Amino acid sequence: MTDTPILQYSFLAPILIVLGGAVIGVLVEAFVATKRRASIQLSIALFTIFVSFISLLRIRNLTSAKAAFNSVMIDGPAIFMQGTILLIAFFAVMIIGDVDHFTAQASAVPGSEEEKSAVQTGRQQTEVFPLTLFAVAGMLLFPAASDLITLFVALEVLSLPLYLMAGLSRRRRLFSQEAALKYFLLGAYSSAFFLFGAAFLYGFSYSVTLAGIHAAVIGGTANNVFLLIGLLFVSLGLLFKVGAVPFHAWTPDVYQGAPTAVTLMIGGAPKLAAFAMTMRLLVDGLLPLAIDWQQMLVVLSVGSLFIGNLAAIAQTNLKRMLAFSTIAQMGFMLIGLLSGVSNGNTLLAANAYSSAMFYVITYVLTTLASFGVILLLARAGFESEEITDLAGLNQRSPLYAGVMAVCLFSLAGVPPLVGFYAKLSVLQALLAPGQTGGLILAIFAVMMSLIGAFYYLRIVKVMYFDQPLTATTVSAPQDVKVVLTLNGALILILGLVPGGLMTLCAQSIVKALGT
Amino acid sequence: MNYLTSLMLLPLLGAILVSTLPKNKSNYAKWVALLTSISVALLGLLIALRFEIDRPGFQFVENYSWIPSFGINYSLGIDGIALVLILMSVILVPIVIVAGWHESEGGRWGSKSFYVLILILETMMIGVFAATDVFLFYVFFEAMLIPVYFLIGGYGVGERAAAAVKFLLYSLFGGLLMLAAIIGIYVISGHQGGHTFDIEKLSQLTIDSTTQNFLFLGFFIAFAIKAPLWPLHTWLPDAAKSATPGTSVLLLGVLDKVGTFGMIRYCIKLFPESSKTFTPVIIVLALISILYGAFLAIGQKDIKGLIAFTSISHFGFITMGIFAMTTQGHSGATLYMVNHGFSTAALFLIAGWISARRGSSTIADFGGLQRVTPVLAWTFFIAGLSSLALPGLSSFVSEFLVLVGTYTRYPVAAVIGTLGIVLAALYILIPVQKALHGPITPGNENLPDITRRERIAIAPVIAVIIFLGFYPKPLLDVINPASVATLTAAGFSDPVPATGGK
Amino acid sequence: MTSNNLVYLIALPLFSSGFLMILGRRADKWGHIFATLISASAFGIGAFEFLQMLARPSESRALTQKLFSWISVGTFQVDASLLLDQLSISFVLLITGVGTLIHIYSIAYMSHDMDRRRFFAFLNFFIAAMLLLVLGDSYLNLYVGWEGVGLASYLLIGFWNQKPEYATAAKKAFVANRVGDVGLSLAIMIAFATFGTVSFSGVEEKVSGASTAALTGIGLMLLLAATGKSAQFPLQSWLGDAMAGPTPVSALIHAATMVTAGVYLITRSNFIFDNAPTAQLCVVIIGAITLMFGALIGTAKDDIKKALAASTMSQIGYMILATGLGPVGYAFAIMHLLTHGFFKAGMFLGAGSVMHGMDDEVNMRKYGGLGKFMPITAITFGLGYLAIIGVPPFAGFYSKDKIIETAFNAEGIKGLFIGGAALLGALVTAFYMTRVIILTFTGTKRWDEKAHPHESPFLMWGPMAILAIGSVASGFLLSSGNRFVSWLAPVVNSHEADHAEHVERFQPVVVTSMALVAVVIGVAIAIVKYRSEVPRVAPTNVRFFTKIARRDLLQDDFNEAVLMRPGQALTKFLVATDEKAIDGAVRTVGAAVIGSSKGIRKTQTGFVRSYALLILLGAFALLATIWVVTL
Amino acid sequence: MNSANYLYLSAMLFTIGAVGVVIRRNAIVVFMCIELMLNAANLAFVTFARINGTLDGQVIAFFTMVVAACEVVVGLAIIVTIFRSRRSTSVDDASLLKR
Repeated sequence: MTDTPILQYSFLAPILIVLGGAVIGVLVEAFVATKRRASIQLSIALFTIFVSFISLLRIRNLTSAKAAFNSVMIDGPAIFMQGTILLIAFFAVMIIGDVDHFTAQASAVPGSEEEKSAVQTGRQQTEVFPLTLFAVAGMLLFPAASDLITLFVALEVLSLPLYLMAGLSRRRRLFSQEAALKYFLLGAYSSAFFLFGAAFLYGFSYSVTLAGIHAAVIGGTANNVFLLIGLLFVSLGLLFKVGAVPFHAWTPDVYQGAPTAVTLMIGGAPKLAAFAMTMRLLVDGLLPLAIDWQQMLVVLSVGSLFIGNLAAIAQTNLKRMLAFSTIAQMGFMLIGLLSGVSNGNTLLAANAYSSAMFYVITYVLTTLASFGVILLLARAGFESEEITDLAGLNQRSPLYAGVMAVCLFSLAGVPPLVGFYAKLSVLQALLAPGQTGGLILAIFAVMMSLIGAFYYLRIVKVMYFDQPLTATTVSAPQDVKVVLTLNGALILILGLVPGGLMTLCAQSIVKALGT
Repeated sequence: MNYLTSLMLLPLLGAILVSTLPKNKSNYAKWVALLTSISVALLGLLIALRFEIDRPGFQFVENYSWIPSFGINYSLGIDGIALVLILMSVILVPIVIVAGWHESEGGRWGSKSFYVLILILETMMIGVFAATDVFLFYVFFEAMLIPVYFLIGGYGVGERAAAAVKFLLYSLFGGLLMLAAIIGIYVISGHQGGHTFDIEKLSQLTIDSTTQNFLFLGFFIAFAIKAPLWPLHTWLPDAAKSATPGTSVLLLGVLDKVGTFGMIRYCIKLFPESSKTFTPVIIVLALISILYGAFLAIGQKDIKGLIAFTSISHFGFITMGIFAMTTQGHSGATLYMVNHGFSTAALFLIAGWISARRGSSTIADFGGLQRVTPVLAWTFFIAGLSSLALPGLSSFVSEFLVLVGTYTRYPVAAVIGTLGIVLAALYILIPVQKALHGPITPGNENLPDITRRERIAIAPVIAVIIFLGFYPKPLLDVINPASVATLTAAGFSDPVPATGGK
Repeated sequence: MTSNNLVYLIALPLFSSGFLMILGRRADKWGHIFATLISASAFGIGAFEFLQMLARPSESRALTQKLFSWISVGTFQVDASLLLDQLSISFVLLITGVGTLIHIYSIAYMSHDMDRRRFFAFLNFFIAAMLLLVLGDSYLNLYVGWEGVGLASYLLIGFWNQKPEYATAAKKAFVANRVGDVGLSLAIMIAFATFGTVSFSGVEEKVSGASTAALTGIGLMLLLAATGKSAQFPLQSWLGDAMAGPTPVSALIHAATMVTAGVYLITRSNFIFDNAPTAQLCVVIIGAITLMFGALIGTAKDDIKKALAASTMSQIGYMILATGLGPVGYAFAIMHLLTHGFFKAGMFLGAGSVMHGMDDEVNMRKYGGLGKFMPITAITFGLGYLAIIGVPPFAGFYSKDKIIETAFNAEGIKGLFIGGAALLGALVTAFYMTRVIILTFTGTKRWDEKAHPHESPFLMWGPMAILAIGSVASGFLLSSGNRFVSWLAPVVNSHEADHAEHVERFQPVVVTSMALVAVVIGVAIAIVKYRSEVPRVAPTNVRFFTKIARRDLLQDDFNEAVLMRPGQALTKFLVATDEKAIDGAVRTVGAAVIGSSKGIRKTQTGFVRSYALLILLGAFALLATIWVVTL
Repeated sequence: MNSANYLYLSAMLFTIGAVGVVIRRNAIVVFMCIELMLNAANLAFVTFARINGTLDGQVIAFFTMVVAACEVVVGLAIIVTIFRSRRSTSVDDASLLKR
């Protein structure tokens, strides 16, 4: 009754540090002069993430530790995902570091005098950095959450800042606001589903922890309807974040409308977090129901591959196209996830989950670089988003054209780039159990990725073979240049020696599965 | 010493060196690339000299773990078939560089990129033939598309971008099917004693026939697109028309050989049962390719398109020889690959020079060239004769071996295939007549004849064509043991002559 | 026995040819002399070997030389090796002998041509290829020479290829030859599948173990090859057009040597044909058809070279016919081949000499009375004429008479038919050759005022004279005492055949008389017909037969209608198919994908409420799916 | 009273909310419908907690309320901005991004 709560702060440190950094950011926003805010905010954000990463390293060897009254589970996948999220976030913050992408004053009416004067006088608001940190904190908590309530809170902490950020674009503000509205309404809608589903899972198992739910499902005497509704609605909330068909509709609109810097955030780390949590929920919590959710994931992945790839072909807007491509890629990732269901063969399961994890990590890396390049193009005074904006990029900037090409070839799955190994590992996981259904799905996926290759390569064609519309070269701050180059190189190097990352994924999964 | 790795690294180093050269000195890039490729060729010859003909199995074997979690190894090794194809590739590259000395200047980008791409491509061409790990092979198989894509799209003519995309999509289509099949066989290997991609180990697997058929098709379709076999050929004419002559040489001469090479090394070796099952279909497709390619070649108005379609016809012969499953067919097909590489190289390079002089590659724009540019005309003629398999020139030996090898098992197919011989005369002599003979077409009176550089480039090709026509033994001696080994391992033996020959 | 010298026979002219080609214009001044010397030295080697061979007993006269292992794959072993036996040496002497004469003749004939060096390079190349053809010891080696001479023929027919119709003629010759080559390559394939070897000796050794079907197959395919190379029915159509080449070429390649390669092939393959009666019958039929075919065309031609070409076709028909008559026929065929080589080459050179003096005019209707202006040409041509129509004691009499006799004595009804055909052919030959003589050398002059007919220089008439001597004497020399028959006997295995009983339907003397009567009739008809004035322009109101004979008995029309036009239509159709159907299918798939893409895009309406609806419906749909699976 | 009835009520509320989001145009109303769904979930939590006699569900309800409040802050901010730009709160008007 009077036990002092033992929160085990050291385990939670990475999350808490990020939250702390966010709060400091808010304070800076309130008290520091506008001129100096931007650089201070950027430094704080980067520093926070860095420190958080260090603290994460200190606990990297934990295999299965619980903190905060069992509501947070620090285990292999969690630490691995958190680390990856932090790395990605660090990259992302560096890339978006220039506040010119964001509206000076989000509350001002687009086109109003107020807005103009804010821009002219340099009264630039920099709330985007603390918002990012809040979102990152949510993402860090996401893969570690081990009960429903933590999960829900993490989901919201992750989402709410992103909703706001989507509306922060400096240019095309109507689009941006519309994107924010859509993102928010649909996000909240899906959260409601999630919560309702959580209620029914609770109703089924009378436990809020994943372990408790697991136990109840194995017990298997209780109300199956509750369980099914719970399973479905909870997954819905997570898959919405992943962007799987039919919960994908927000993706293209938000990707297009949000400022590219935010699109980069939305398209990157949250996918990692959502994947991690989906896996945790389905595997840790609902593994006994595998047959059911496997079926569900098959439908979702087929739909995602189909809709995502086909819709992407006809797009002229680059960000929209990448949005649909994300949907398709997530369809692929889901294949990895669903392949893990293999009649209790742990080896195959670990193989499959790690393949999915590998897939999503490499995907996020690639997305980061490709949106980074798009972001750079926007600097010339207008928001770059049409495919034709990339025309002749190679002549304007061979480096960024090269990075973009590497990304696109990787997304298309051409060896020796990392995207190829992602597809390879997912497909082999799918075929490993040796079932006919797997074969059919594999062939379908392969055909769909051919369609995918078509639109990725079209961009390569535009970049390399078309005449540039403007002669302006692409300039970027040195740090961004370094980060993007590094990112592109990483895609290539991981393609040549993917073994290390694969092993990391596999180890973290094996630890989690406890074999 | 790791010969094969060195052979692959050398052009890669050259590529890196070229890319670090100053931008405005395109001549440096050319010379560095040329010297690199020549040293690669020399190293290739050294390897050939050290190759032991009578030793069974792969030689110059290298094996390192690459992606341990998948059991993927970086393993190289060559048998006779791979050796001759590698030799052909490394010899063709310097020739292409010399021949296309100014090719790189008409591109979207500078010369540097051109040579970087060519050298990277060379590395991959060597790798694809030298890989003994199916996965490693696949990586090279797909990765080599990228430099070619840029070579076509960046330095080609006409509808180059569209052609490049078409080429890439076709290849990726096949590649993805093959990927599925590779994963399939990998999974099976997992069920039978450990995941592996090693070609030798994979060929030991027992696979039930349905699965084997599916896997076979996965591989075969990819190779049939590469090779290209009717009706999967439509990318080739477009690509060949758009690419620079040098690129076309590497494309048809080397890259497409990966398809037929793959049929021998992978389809037959890994799936002997299915190879047997599908042989009738494949022979029919090969025959259609032979005749169809020939007819289409006759109907072409563009000289490059014509050469492309003749190649389709030739690839029909090669495929037929492979799936005849006789020693003669296999050795003939392998030799054919080499010979076709050289004769097509000659045709493309000379056609390229003529087109560049005239500013058009339409056959009708030429005429009477034998009067204006006699040396070019004669070299083209000799290359053409090689293409129509005139005895005494290299292609004859291989074409005849293919036909003989096919006849002993599938007489009807061989008889139909011989029609290709007649059509070959037509598809070569008709353009020869139109372009080289007859009165001089207005506008062509002052075309310059062959230059010294062009002589240097074409002389070795013509020499090889003639030499191999008279004395193919050095190559056949290298190829034969590998052919026999492939067939024996797959359980085929040559038909015995009706009168019980020795 | 083995020898080390045979290879020089081929190597000398081959290298000379390559040498002259590579040196290019630098060799213009002396190239023709060099080439002629090379050809002469090849003849020297041939003569030397011949003398050596004469000195050896008949069973050990054959020489072999293994050069290197050419193709060796599994059981398919082919050496590059040469065989010089009684049959080959006959050809070697003919090729190098007549060849050298024609080299000499060409020095003068081509003296005004800027590409004379190239011409001689081609001639040397031809000599090399032809020697390889007759010296190769296996079918595959023969094949190399076989196509080599085809190439040489192509190059020489198209020597003046700046004229489109000449280039077309060259192409036509090559393609027709290629059709024949298919036959040869198929024959080799069958041989390998049947015997496991393709060398002459290897096949001969195993021939008894083979099935008749296989042998018939090989035989028919070899016949096809022979029809292509020797311009026999149905592949005869190229020979007339081949006259586009310079006249020495017509003399050497399209009269004396290359076109007789088919006869060589069949004779060389005697062991096959002797065991494949059906194939042998076909040979006879083809020979008979062609000899009539050529003769009939010959009656209607006004172009002197085409008339001679038709005659060549017809004469080779005789030879082919003879080879189809079994062991007895081979020697006669080869004998006729040799004598024909002399007189036909001589006549062609004569025709060339006439053209030389008449500004390259070939239309005999524009000749007339040239005998006075070109006496030597007229005499040498006349001797050749007497030889070809078979007047004793000229060469053709001996050889042709033997063929007619053998034909009549063939078994059964066949003998009467082919004998009759051969006899009729002799009549027609006499007719058209007389016509040529009358139109060209006798009668009144019909040429243009511009023309100044004159005798040719010594370099031209010298070879003609030597050939004329051959036309006079060769027949007697070869046939006296059955000399040539016994010379060839070891090669064609006619020993046992000699002893085999065969019905003598007609006494030789009867046949000879019949033949002579036929010749007299033919000559008489021609004299009667062309005694009077000959119009300068060919009359058009002629009988139907003459019309179609002028059109080469519609051979080209037939080929055009049956092969060329359908072929072109097929090509056109396939090109369209490739574009529309095959590539079209691919593009349709692409278009369908893009089309469906546009459809799917429409679902992205932009209304947030419809997105929400999608989520809601999706949720229920999934629920339903799971429900169904669970239950 | 049978606690199952609370569940039915919860389901009804949730359905009303879910359907309301789809059929209503006013952004505020749409948002209210979402709140309704959240509260339906809350009701379900509390009901289950009641049935089971544990407190977990009720605790969750409090968390949810806090989160919902945060959501209101964010949501209203976005809606108000949109309203200021467009002078309209109809969600159908915001349909520039499509296809």
